[in-house]
Parts: sequence; C-alpha cells; structure tokens
Amino acid sequence: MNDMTQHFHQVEMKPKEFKSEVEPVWCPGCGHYGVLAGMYRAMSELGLDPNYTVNLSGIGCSSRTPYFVQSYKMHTLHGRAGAVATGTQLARPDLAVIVTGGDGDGFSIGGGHMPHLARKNINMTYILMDNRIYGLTKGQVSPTSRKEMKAYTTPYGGVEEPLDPVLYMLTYGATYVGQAFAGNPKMCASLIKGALEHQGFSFVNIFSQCPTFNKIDTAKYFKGLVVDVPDDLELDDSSSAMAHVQQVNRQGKLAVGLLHQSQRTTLDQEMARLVKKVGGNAEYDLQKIVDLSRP
Amino acid sequence: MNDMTQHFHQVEMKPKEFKSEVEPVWCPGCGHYGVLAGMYRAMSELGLDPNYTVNLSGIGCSSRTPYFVQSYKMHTLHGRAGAVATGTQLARPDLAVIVTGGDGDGFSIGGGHMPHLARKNINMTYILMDNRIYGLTKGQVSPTSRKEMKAYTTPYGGVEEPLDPVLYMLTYGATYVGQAFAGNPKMCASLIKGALEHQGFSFVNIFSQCPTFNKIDTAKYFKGLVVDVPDDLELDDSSSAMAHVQQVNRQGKLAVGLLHQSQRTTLDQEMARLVKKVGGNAEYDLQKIVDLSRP
Amino acid sequence: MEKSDLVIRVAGEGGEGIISTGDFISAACARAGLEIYTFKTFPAEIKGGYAMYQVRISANHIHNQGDTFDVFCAFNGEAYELNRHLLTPGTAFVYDGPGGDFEPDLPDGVSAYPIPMSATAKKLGEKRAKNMVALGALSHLFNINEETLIRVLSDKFGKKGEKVLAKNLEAFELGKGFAQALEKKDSWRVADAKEPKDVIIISGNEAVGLGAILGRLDFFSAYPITPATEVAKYVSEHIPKLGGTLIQAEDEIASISQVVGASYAGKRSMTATSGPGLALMSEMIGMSFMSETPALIVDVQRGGPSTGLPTKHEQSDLFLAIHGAHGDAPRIVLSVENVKDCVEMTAEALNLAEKYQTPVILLSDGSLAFSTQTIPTPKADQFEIIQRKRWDGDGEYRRYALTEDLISPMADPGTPGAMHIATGLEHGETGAPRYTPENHETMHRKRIHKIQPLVDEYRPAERDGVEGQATVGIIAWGSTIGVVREAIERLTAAGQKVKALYPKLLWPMPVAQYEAFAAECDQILVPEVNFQGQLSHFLRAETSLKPIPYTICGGLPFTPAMIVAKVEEISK
Amino acid sequence: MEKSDLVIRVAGEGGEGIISTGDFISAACARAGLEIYTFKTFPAEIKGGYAMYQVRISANHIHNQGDTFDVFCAFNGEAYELNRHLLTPGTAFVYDGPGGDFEPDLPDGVSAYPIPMSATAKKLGEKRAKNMVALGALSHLFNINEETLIRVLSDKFGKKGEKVLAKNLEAFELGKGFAQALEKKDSWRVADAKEPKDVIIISGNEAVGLGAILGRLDFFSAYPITPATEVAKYVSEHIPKLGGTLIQAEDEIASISQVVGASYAGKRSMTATSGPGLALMSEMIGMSFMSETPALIVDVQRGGPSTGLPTKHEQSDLFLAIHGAHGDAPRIVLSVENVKDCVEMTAEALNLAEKYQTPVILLSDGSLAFSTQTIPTPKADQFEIIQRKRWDGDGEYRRYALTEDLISPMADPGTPGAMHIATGLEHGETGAPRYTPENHETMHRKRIHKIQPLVDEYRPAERDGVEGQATVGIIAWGSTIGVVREAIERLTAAGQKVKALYPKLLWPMPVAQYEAFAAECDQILVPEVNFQGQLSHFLRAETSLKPIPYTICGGLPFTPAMIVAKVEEISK
Ligand SMILES: Cc1ncc(C[n+]2csc(CCOP(=O)(O)OP(=O)(O)O)c2C)c(N)n1
Ligand SMILES: Cc1ncc(C[n+]2csc(CCOP(=O)(O)OP(=O)(O)O)c2C)c(N)n1
Ligand code: SF4
Ligand code: SF4
Ligand SMILES: [Mg+2]
Ligand SMILES: [Mg+2]
Repeated sequence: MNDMTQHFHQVEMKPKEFKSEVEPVWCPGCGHYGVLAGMYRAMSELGLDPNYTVNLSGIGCSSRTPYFVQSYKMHTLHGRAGAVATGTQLARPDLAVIVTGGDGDGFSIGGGHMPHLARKNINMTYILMDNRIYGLTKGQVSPTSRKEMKAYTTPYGGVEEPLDPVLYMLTYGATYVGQAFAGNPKMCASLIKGALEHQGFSFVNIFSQCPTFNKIDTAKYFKGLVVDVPDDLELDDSSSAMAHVQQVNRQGKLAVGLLHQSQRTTLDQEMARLVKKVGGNAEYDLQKIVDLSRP
Repeated sequence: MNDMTQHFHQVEMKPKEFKSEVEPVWCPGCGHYGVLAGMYRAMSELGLDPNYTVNLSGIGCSSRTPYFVQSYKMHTLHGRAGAVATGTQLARPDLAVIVTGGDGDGFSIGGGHMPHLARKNINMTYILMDNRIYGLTKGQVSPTSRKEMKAYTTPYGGVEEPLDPVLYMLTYGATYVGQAFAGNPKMCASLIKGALEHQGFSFVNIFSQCPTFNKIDTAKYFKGLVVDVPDDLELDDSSSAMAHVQQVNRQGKLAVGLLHQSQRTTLDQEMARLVKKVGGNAEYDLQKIVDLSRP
Repeated sequence: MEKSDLVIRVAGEGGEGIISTGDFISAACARAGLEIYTFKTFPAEIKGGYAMYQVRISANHIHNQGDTFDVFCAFNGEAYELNRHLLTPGTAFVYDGPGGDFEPDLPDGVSAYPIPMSATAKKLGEKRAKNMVALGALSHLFNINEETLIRVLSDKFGKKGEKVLAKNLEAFELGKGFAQALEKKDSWRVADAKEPKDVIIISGNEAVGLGAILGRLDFFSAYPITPATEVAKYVSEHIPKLGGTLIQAEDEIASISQVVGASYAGKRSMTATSGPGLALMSEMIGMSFMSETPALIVDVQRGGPSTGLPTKHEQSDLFLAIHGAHGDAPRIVLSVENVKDCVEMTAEALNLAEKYQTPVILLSDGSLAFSTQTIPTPKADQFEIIQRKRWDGDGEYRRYALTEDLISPMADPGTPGAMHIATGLEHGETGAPRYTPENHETMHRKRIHKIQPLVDEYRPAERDGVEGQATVGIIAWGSTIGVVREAIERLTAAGQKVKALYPKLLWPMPVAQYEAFAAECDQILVPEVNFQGQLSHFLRAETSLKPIPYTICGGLPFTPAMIVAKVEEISK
Repeated sequence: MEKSDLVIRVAGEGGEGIISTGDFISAACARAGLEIYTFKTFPAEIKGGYAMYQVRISANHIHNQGDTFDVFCAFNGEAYELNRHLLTPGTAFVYDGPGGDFEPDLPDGVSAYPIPMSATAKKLGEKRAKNMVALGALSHLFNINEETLIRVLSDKFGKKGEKVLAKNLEAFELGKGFAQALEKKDSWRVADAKEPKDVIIISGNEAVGLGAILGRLDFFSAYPITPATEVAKYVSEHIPKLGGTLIQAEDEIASISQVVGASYAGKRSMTATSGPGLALMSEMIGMSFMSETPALIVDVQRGGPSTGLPTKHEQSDLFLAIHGAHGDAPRIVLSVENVKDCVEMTAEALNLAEKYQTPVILLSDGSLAFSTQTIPTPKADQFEIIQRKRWDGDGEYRRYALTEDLISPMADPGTPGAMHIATGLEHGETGAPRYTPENHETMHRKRIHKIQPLVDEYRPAERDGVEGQATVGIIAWGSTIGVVREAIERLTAAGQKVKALYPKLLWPMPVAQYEAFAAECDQILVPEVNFQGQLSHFLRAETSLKPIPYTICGGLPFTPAMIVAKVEEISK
C-alpha cells in the first residue's frame, strides 16, 4: 500500500525520543509547548517512523515547531507551508506530512491556500497553533484576535470581527476537524494521532496562549471556556459540526474534541487513478509521445 | 451623512443610459450579458449617480464588466479587485463601490482576500459572475467547476470537489448574501439593488453560463436547477441560510434569491469612530505629534 | 531570396477556420519534406475579432517568420483593411469574391485572385467549408502539394466520418476549380516536394511540454496564463503516462510553492507562467535559492508591464528573471531561440536545476508560444538525465555541507540517517539557524559561487558571420536570434563584414565569451524587443562592452530586414 | 577622536532592562544638549537571549554608531563572553560583581569597575532595579549628566507612582555610591552639558512614520514584518488625529492593493515592509506604474535572501527595488542616510509619488530601523505638500492625455465629467484598451520618460571631502553614508586626498553627477552591505564609472575604521 499508514507502528520510540537536538526557543508559559508535547506523544503512540515523516511550517513562533521534532522538515515562507506541503505530499504519497503554523500564518497571509488543501483533500495533517495574535512580530492582531484587543498597530482597540478556524475548515470540506486547548496535551495528542491516522486532509485547531503578547486570551481564559463535544454529535456530517460550533460560540464558549470525520478520495488517489487510466509507468515508451506530433 | 446612500436617487437615468461607449466583447450567449443588464437596471432603479460610483474588477471575461458601465472604474489585477476596492472604499466612504469578477478571479487567486472583505464588513458590493470555468484563458477548471468536467489542463476529467461561493461567504460573515441566475436579469437586478442599498459587505453570486468553454453548465442546465428561497427563511440568521443552501445542494438544486441580510458596523464606520475618539481633524496641530518625541 | 521560400498569410474573423487553414498547409508542406515556421496573432477578445496565421515554407532551413508575406489570403474586409498597407507590387492576393463582404481597391502590381469562398460554402450548405474553398485555391495557385494536403485532410476529417470528409473535399475541389479558371499572374510557388524528412511539427509551448516529458519531469504545478497555458495543457495530457503528476494550483504562489515542496521530496519539478506569474513567484524563488531546492520556472514572456498586452510578443522580463527577489539571490537564467530549443533546453534546464540545486528560469516568448515549426524528430533517448547529487550514506549527514564544488548532497525523505531541515532562514551546514557574520558570508559565497562553473561547462554561445574582424557584431537573445541569423546571411552575402553571438545562458554571464567576441567587432549592436534594452544593461554592467541598443516594443518581433537596415545605418 | 566623543555599550539578557538603560542615557544626554546615535541588536528569539544597546554621545554632530565602544557594561557572563574579544587596552569595563554570574579574566589595559548590580537589586527586593544600579554607576564614572538623568527617570517612573520612583532612585544612588568608592582609572567621560538644543529623539522607523504624518498621509496599509513594523505602529497611533486611516491587511499583496485603491480615490497612500513583502508586491507595483497611480512603498531592508537574517542589517534590496516587476516598469527609488532623512524623505517621497503619478520605493535599512538619534525638531510647516495634478474641468477629460510634461491630470471619483478607467492593460489616452505597436511605444515612452526630469529637479547628491582631484572617491548609499562621512573626515584630516558622493536618488540615476564626480577621482570605491555590489552594478551599467566594490554582508554595518583601512589599502 503506497500510503503513509505503512510507516505506522514501525518504531518504538518514547515521546521524548521524538525531540530533536534543537531546544525550543519559546517564552516560558507559551502554549506552543503543549502542542509540541501533544505531537511527540501522538507520534510515539502511532510508532510513526520519523524517517518517513515531513514536518513543514511557515513563519511565526509556532512555525518553529519542525526544528524541535525528529523527522524530515522544511521551514518555508510565511503563509506558504500548506502549498509547499501539497507538493511534498503529491510527490510522495507514502510520507506522513504535517504542517504546523500560526493563526496569522494560516488564516491571514496563508488564507488563500486553506480552502484548496481541504477541498482537494490533500492527505496531510494541519495543526493550527491559535494564540490569536502575531507572536513572532511582537503582538499585532491576527484574524482570530478578539475585537476588544488592543495591540501593536491597533492602539485604540481592534476594529474587526475574528474568524473561527474550525468553521472555516468545515465549510472548506476538511475531512477531519478537531479542536483542543494546549493546556490539555493529552487531548492534543489524541486529536493529532487521529488526524495522522486519517486518510485525507485533517485539521486540528489548538488554542495556545501567548502570555507575552496576548494578555486577554490567557491559559486561564481558555481553560474556563472549553466544553467537550457531546458524544452524540454526528461525526460524519459536517453540518452537525458547524451547527454545534456555532451554538457553543453563541454561548461564549469553545467546543473542544473531534468535530468531524468523513471519507472522500484524496487528491493523490485521484492522481494514481489517472496514471492507471492511461497505463502510465516509469518505463512508458516516450517515443510514442514524440510521435504524436508528426505532421 | 457621509455614506454612499447620499448618491441614491440623484439621477434619472434609464438602464441603457448606464452603458458606456465601450461595447461588450463577450461571446454570443455569454451569461455575463445578463449580469450586466441586471447591473444597469439596478443602478437605474436606485438613481445611482455614476460620478460617485466606482466599478472595480480583476482579470477575466467577467472582469471586463467595468469597461461597459458609466462610472469611475479600475481594471486591476487577477484576484486583487477586492483588496484594491477596500482601499478605495476606506479612502472615500461616500462612494458606491462595486466589484465584478469571475469564479477563478474571486475564489482561486483572489480567495485569500475574500474572508477579510466579509469579516471586516467593507461597505461594498461584490458580484461574482460564476461560470464555473476560466473563460478568458480558454477553459480550464475553476474552483467552482464540477468534478466531472474535462477541461484544458484536466484532459482526463477533474479531480477536485468544487466549492460553493455563497456557503463560503456566509461562513465569512458577509452581511448580505444573494444568489441568482444570469438568465433572470430581473432577479439579478433586484439582488444587486438590494446589495447596493445594504450598508456593509454584500455578495451576490450569479450563475452565468459560458457557452464557449463550459459545455456542461449551460443556461439550460442552470435554469432547470434553480429553486427560489422560501419566504419564511430567517434572513438575519446566517446559519439558517447555510442550512438552507446545504439542503438545496444535497437535492442537486441551486437556491436563488436573497439568502441573508444582517447589520454590523462597517470598517469605515469603525475608522470614523477612532478619528472621533482621538479628536482627529484635518486642522489637527501636527506640532503636538512632533513634540511627543522630545527627550 | 529564391521564390520557393514562400510566406503565406491567411487572415479573417476568428472562428472562420483561419487557424486550421494554416495548420493544414503547414502539415501538408511538412509531409512534403519542406520546413515550415508559423506565426499567429489571436484576437484579443474571446470570440470573433481579427485572426491571422502566417506560414513560411521552404526547402531550406528557416530561422524566423520572414520579413513579410508574399501571398495574402483575405477571408473578409477587416482582414483586407488591416493588411492593405503591407501589399506591395508582386504580392499575390487571394480573396473572398465575388460574394464576399468587400471589394478590394488594390495597389498597383498586386496580382489578385478572387475566389468565391463564402458563396461556395453557402451553396454547399456548410458555412464552415469556407476555408476549404480557400485551401483548394491556394493549393493550386501556389503549388502546395495536393497529395499530402489531401492526406492531411483525410486524416483530420476522416475521424469525423465519411460524410464530413466528402463535404470538405468537395469544397476543396471547387476552390481548386475556381483557381484553375484564373490566369496565374505571379511566380510565387511552394518548393516541390522532397524526400520526406523525419520531423515533428509542434508549437513552442507544446515543445516546452515535450522537453519536460523527455527530461523526465515528475511534477508540474500549473496556473493558467496567456501565453503559457499550453505548456500545462501538453504536460497534463502526457505526464500521467510517466506516472507523474500535474496539479492546477490556486495561484502562481501556490504553484511555485508546490514545486519547491515536490522537489524537496526528491522529484523533478517545474511550473510555467508569464510575467505576472513570475512577479508573484519572486519571494518563493528566493526560498528555492536559499534552501537550495531545485526548481524550474518557464516564463513565456508577453507584452508588459502589468496586464500589458497579454497576447503579444515581448522580451522584457530579463530584469525580473535575473534580479527578481530581495537580498542577493542570483539564479540560472536561460532563454530559447526557437521551437527546437524549447524541447532541448527545457530538458536541459531540469538537469541544471537538479545539478546546481537552485532555481532555474527558462525564458521563452510570445512569438514562440504559438509558432509551430518543423524540427527533427527528437529521440527519446537523446536526453541525458542528470540526477541531483544524493547522499551516499557515509558519515554524518549535513544538508548544507561545505564541499569542494560547493554543492551538498541531498537526501530524499525516507533516507535513514539523513533527517534534516531545509530552510529559508540563514543556517549552518546542518540547516540549524545561524546568524553570525562569518557564517552568512560563507553560506552566501557557497550559494552564489556554486553556479559559476556553469559559465564554462555550458556550451559556448554560438557564433555566426564572418571570421576575423567585423564592422558590426550583433548580440541577440531569445527568438530574436533566428531573425539575426537571416540578417547575417543577407549581410555577409552582400559582402558586409558582420558577425553575431547567440547567448542562451544569460546568467551567470559568460563574460569571457562576450569579451572575446567584442574584441573582433568595431561596434556591438544588441537588438531586443523591450523598451529599456535589458540585455544591453547587463552587458554594460558585467562586461566592458559598449553595446548599441536597438529596441522595439510594439508587440511584434523583429524582421531580418529591420536588422539589415539597422546594421547598414550604423556601419555608414 | 576626542575623549568626549564617547561610545557606551550595555549588554545582557533580554528583559534585564538593557534597552531602557540605553534609552535613559540617551534621553539624559539629549536633554544635556548633546547628540546621540544608538545601535541595538535584539535577540533573534522572542524572550531572553542576548540584547545589546550601544549609544554614542558627543557634543559635536555624529554620523554613525562609531567604530567600537569605549565603555562596556556587562550585565551577565554571556554578554561578557560575546564582547570580550572587543575589549582593548583603554576600554572601561563595568560589570555585575561581586555577586554576578561570572568573574572576568580581563585583557591587559582594561579598566575594570565591579558594581554589585544583581546583589543590590536583590537586597532592594526588586530584581528589575538591576539596571538602575548600573545606571547610577555609569553616571558617576563617565560624567553622564546626573541632573538630566534624574529628570528623565522622574518623568518615566513618576507616572507609575511615588513608590516606584523612590525605589528606582534608591537603586540609582546605591550604584553611584559603589562607583564613588572605586578609583577612576580611565579618562573616558561624556562631554559636559551644553545649552539644550531643540531636538527630538526618535528611531528610524518612528521617523518614517513621523515623516508620513508631516507629509499629510491619508491612508496606510500595514502588514507586520521585522524590521519595519514600528512604522505602522507609529502611524497607527497618529493618523487618526489627521482623520486618516490605517488598516492591517491580510498580507503584503493586499496592502499594496489597498494603497493603489485608496490612491485611485485621491488619497496620499503608502505601505511599509521589508524584503519579503516587497517581493510579494512586485506585480501590483507594476500595476501602479502602468495605471499611473501614485503609491509609496517603504522597504526597511533586512538580511536576505528569503527569510534570511530577519533582525539583521543589510542593503541588498536594490536589485529588487529597481528591477522587480515584469516588463519595463522603472520607478523612483530613494534611500535614506539617517533618521533625519527618514522624516524628511518620507514626506518628500509622498510628494514625488503624487507629482509623478508612479510608484516610489524608499529604502531604509535594519541599522536605522531601531537606531534612535537626536535630530533638530522638525517644524510641522516646514514640509511642502505637493498635490497631484488634477483636472481643471476644461474640455474633454482623458485620464492618460499626452501632455507636454507627460503627466496627465487625474480626477478623483466624484468629479463630474471625468469618469474614466484606470487600468493595467495597455491603453490609449482615454484608458480604453489599445494594443497597436505605435500606441504601446508612445505610452511606454510617456510612463518611462516622465520621471526623467527628476534627475535634475532633485537636489544634487551631496559631495564631501577635498576640492579638486582625489586619489579615491567614495560613493555610498543608505546608512553607509554616515559611516563614510566620518571616514572622509579622518582621511582628509590625515592629509589624504579623498572625496565622496552621497546619492539619495538611486533611480532614475543622476548620471551626469556621477560622471562629474568620477572625473575628479583616480579611483572610485563603492562600499555597500550586500554580496553582489548592487549599486556598483548600476554604476557600471548606466555610467562610465569603474567602481571598486567593497562589500560586506555579515548582518552588521560598516565602521569608519573599515572604510579608512580600505581607502588606505587601495591608494597604496
Ligand atoms: C512575507 C512575510 N510577511 C511578513 C512576515 C513577518 N512575520 C513573521 S511571523 C508573522 C506572524 C506570526 O503570527 P502567527 O502566524 O500567528 O504565529 P505566532 O508567532 O503567533 O505563533 C509575520 C507577520 C514574514 N516573515 N514574511
Ligand atoms: C497573475 C495572473 N495569473 C494568471 C492570469 C491569467 N488569467 C486571466 S483571466 C484568468 C481566469 C479567468 O477566469 P474567471 O476569473 O473565472 O473569469 P471568466 O473569464 O470565467 O469570466 C486567468 C487565470 C493573469 N491575468 N494574472
Ligand atoms: S511570543 Fe508568544 S507565541 Fe511567541 S514564543 Fe513567546 S509566548 Fe509563545
Ligand atoms: S469565453 Fe465564456 S465567459 Fe468568456 S465571453 Fe465567451 S462565453 Fe463569456
Ligand atoms: Mg499567532
Ligand atoms: Mg469564470
């Protein structure tokens, strides 16, 4: 089987063995540590062979994550990790492809790529480390910042409605959507593990406090708001997930847990189908193609 | 009142008087003619002063529209009309700002700007001329193309799920969302008129056949599928609209009519509030600002 | 010029079969062992509007579209009006009449042949047969090989059934009959059929696609844009046969990003675009450079700047191709002369990207994009496939190891022991961030100097013209080269001491070759189709040459006659 | 250098108050009538990491950050380690001890002053008072005016309440006491207070913001990026006071698009970014050029290419600034020397965009971004505001009318009778699409030639150094100018025949000025902080000069001593 599941249960490594030689550079108390812990744990539980894993990211505090993980990895440009990862995944459908990045990276400059990752069902896992702020550039509003937040270039308070990443991704047709809080690395781990196992585009939004620049969306704030997804949510129906998220949002709360999972052909499977259809293979006689242009 | 409504009912012009000296260059039978007719009619009914109207567009057959309309206008770059229009609208909130463009222009290359037009509630009208194809470049799949469509660079058939523009815009928080079929210029006109009157970001998706390159989404095809929005739809609740659209889609049909309308502060109003808050005005003593940097 | 080097122009309303008429003539002549070089302009609008197809036919090798046409066939009055000023004594003029939409008032000396195309098509009850009537007439009047033409038509219409074929052949015969009834007043004729050659006939854009396939491309990311889209069209049809992938991305930024991602995964990867797309790719091209990830970008240049003249020819993206990224990020820039180059240099450019682990930009242009030409049939195995340097598994793996040739071994994901990070941040040998002044200098030198050997490894720029000292030396790039070749032929035939240099590697610059060439020339003329004289700029900056720029930028290529005239002007 | 031109460097862990210590010293000295010029490096990481603040203080005019420091104050062992190699005989060294985290093993000739900073702060029960202890010691040891320093501290901490102020002053006094108990072993001292000057103290980025405000900016679109973000921060605070608007866009493409849209609506509009953002803007800058819509883009350059060295200094975006768009689309490119220029040239650049209806790129760089400098207090009314040429209502309106000066009147939306289209397609005078060769040439000439007069209108590039013939002539741009100024002072003082030229208008190039300058120099030296010698490239391409490039690219600016040494080397 030419997909990434062949690399599951190939290694026995403890979570901490997935740490790379580079030490995280995040501020003390940063939620991103929790996400990273969740990743280590998920990879460990899956027995994911790091040699067949590619971690990609854009630019931001969160986008430093790949440096800290044992695997192949690429630190790309602000907003472009998803698009770069698309190339990697289609080129090598046997790899486990993971993107980590921030709310700004993903939904501001990278927002144009998101719909297409989901609707094309690129077989990758996208982990959004949502601190509702631009961390690395020292605290400007991001598209998930609450309107009341005063920040670097909004000294008189914000002026825009925030967006909801999971609602977006559900609308975009992501086939796996979960949400968690970085303060609960166990839930992070379980959702990331599920995402990695999922065949298709999986998205996990993780609320991750930035104590340095976001003084309103603190760990305590998040902790007080999260409510678990009820057991009876119809997981394979994205409209149920959307309705649920909207309802929880209206109560001023945050829904955490697995929100949606469904199956649809992935783009690499479609491509494989095409190759099969035309009888493609590495030994194909190229002269036949040349000859088509004879007068 | 410093908004565009002051320019309503300022002129008495017949629809055809809104025609510019440039003749449309579209193919015979192109749906875009219907959209244009709808625009003329809406402008006429509103008595919109063309001197205070700015039509903007990106690149595509649909993006030629501004050339054909009496008004100020700007023919910008592929995918950028919404972003350019944001600058125009914020700079001059007294203008009526209209964007016309294609499905590729708006949801492929321009897709990164769309969420922000809506969530920031930029006071403009965005008319998407959705022919489910790249017309101007001679027929490649667009993000709204149905999967079964064979096209220029998909000779063996498409490989991706199409997206639904109105579902996207509802998720993005557009405060006015309508959908119509170009074969019904009257409905187009009435939705466009409503969109122009609306304070905030208004979006009208218009199914517009491309007989030259899209052989499957013909006028006849569209005509057979449209179903009017029921009278009892809760217009101010975007979740109702989303549920309705999804339900109609599941039946393989297309919902047409006004889907959603609600009120929220527009970004230019927020900006005006800021100016007021700091006592801003054109005569403000700039020396006071300089003096803040004394040692 | 001997009369058997013939240029035929057919023009009319888009949709009247102008393009297919030209294609039939081209194919027939190619089958008859002749060479062809075509040139087309499409209507700027989608449907209708003026369309033009010009085909140059010769028994000898052809380098360009010619100065002007010898035979003009007008399908309607608009086509006539737009070309009337180009009719000179001696031109043969075939037109729709009687019964057409115009009555020509011809300049003296033009030989006119009225052929009732519309009327005949109408009579046949098949409006679309108009061009067949024209074709029959043209075939008879100008010795277009009837046998091969009929075979081409049979191959084409045969697929659509007996009846369609019969109808078209009937129209053809009627056209021929009208021509037979007319007196031949000029001496233009296509050369007689020769031994058929082993050729293909293909457009520049398709040829880029073919080059990519023969260069064993694995991954192509497309975003449509005129005049580059047909590259993707061609690749989309054939790449699955090799087991490869073509994806249409959401925009050009996504395209180049996907290319970089696929290349990181070990695959030969490319995209093709035009100026606006190349501009959008600037930042990610810098990332390809910095992270040393191979990437091929083909830029089919069009009239700029901005949306510009999207369907017209220009060679004006050289500044952007060489300088388009922030920071110091020089890359390999190549340009093609003709359709044959489109095949060969695309395959080669893929190799160079892999070998040097850097972005490669291959420049084509609007006049080649749709120009179909006969070229010797490429042999699938004539293309060497150079693989990127890969880690041999020895010792500790460092992605950016400082090696002697400055090129570090890569490792595909899945290579045990070689996990690493590729990054756009400044980094040390392992890829970990490193911001010290010394490291930045060292790594900069590595990335920038590693492509320098290419200047000597690459085949030297071809030289043309007289041996020894010349009064004028011409340096040309891109499709202008083919025009200069013919100008040089004419000038040397006229006894002028001229020579030319045809660089195809534009960056890094083969400075020594330029210097050696210039040493043998009294003056250097650099014709190019842009406003600022972009190659002249680089010659002034990087060599001791003092070029005389000769620039035009009206959306059309040069003609040999223009070059000849210019040389005569400056050598007075 | 007289001893009263003093450079103090303070370094330690980010978060220990390094930056505020430096700011207090700067403000106190500025209030004491002295000039200051600061230079900072921030940790590459968000929190913690090495932070450094260097302040040069003088009674005379200062042009740069100095060669090195005279006084070094180390807050911790890391800071000591990183700077130890820079300590030379004569350096004064103040450090945290006893009780600090290290014990220095000093080179000979360094005068050491141990001050128990941490221990004292601990005793006071306020860890954050560490820097106050240091400040007290520094003030006493090096004659930093105590009176103005106390006033600065009072102004700052007074706002936070009596208790906070008292605690800080107590720490300050204790530090002073420790210093008093030590014997002064060196002769470094800040110049005595003078008559206070009418100055402000402001960073390069804030100064760009101030220049924009004084240039009556209406609209700013921001996207955060190091090292440019503070421009937007400053503007966001003040633009509402003028009734203007700042929006944070979703990316840099949206930013420049919004700028073009606001400008079309008649407003003075700009954005500020760094290299990666400028690269992304390339296509829309071409649109601004083609549609002749004014737009100002400030590029605060950083270490490139790609993500590069985001917090470091480089001058390497000149290629992109001048050549970064497809097609021929030259634009006005300016660069600032210092903080004063940041104010004045930003205001001026807004005028130029309006006047010439074209994109203007203003280059600043990483070393100026955060450098605070004392500059004469700008007078709000010293800035002339040039409005774009607007239609006078006469005759028929044509947006792209061919006028004598090639600049066509614009019309804001809402002007009756002037409805028109602005477009990126090639167009005729009305704006309607027009693709004829003649029109393309004419319009190209209009757009490209209209900015040429600027070469003469713009104030001539400043000259420095000896009159008459020089052995070496230096051409510098950007913040390197300030370094060269001092080198020229030293070299001429030493009797060397050197001179310099300081261009601030980089495109279109003032060729005649370069030629005239070069005519008086035996050799031309061009120092710049990039790898390829980017200005040298343009000088070679567009003038007859044969510059000797002197390039460094380690993330740090030049020092006067480096320039002096280089001049001595090449004039041997
Ligand atoms: C093209 C480009 N524009 C801007 C930047 C500057 N930049 C770096 S990170 C960042 C935002 C980071 O915010 P987010 O993605 O939310 O990540 P976080 O730091 O909060 O984890 C920005 C704007 C950049 N690197 N590249
Ligand atoms: C940056 C850039 N990329 C690509 C193009 C080429 N292009 C022009 S129009 C178009 C798509 C048009 O499709 P759509 O927006 O759906 O409009 P339609 O023609 O169907 O009305 C494309 C890809 C361009 N002009 N600019
Ligand atoms: S700035 Fe915020 S997001 Fe970045 S490392 Fe610090 S706490 Fe985390
Ligand atoms: S190509 Fe299609 S969209 Fe374009 S004008 Fe023709 S019918 Fe309309
Ligand atoms: Mg964030
Ligand atoms: Mg379309």
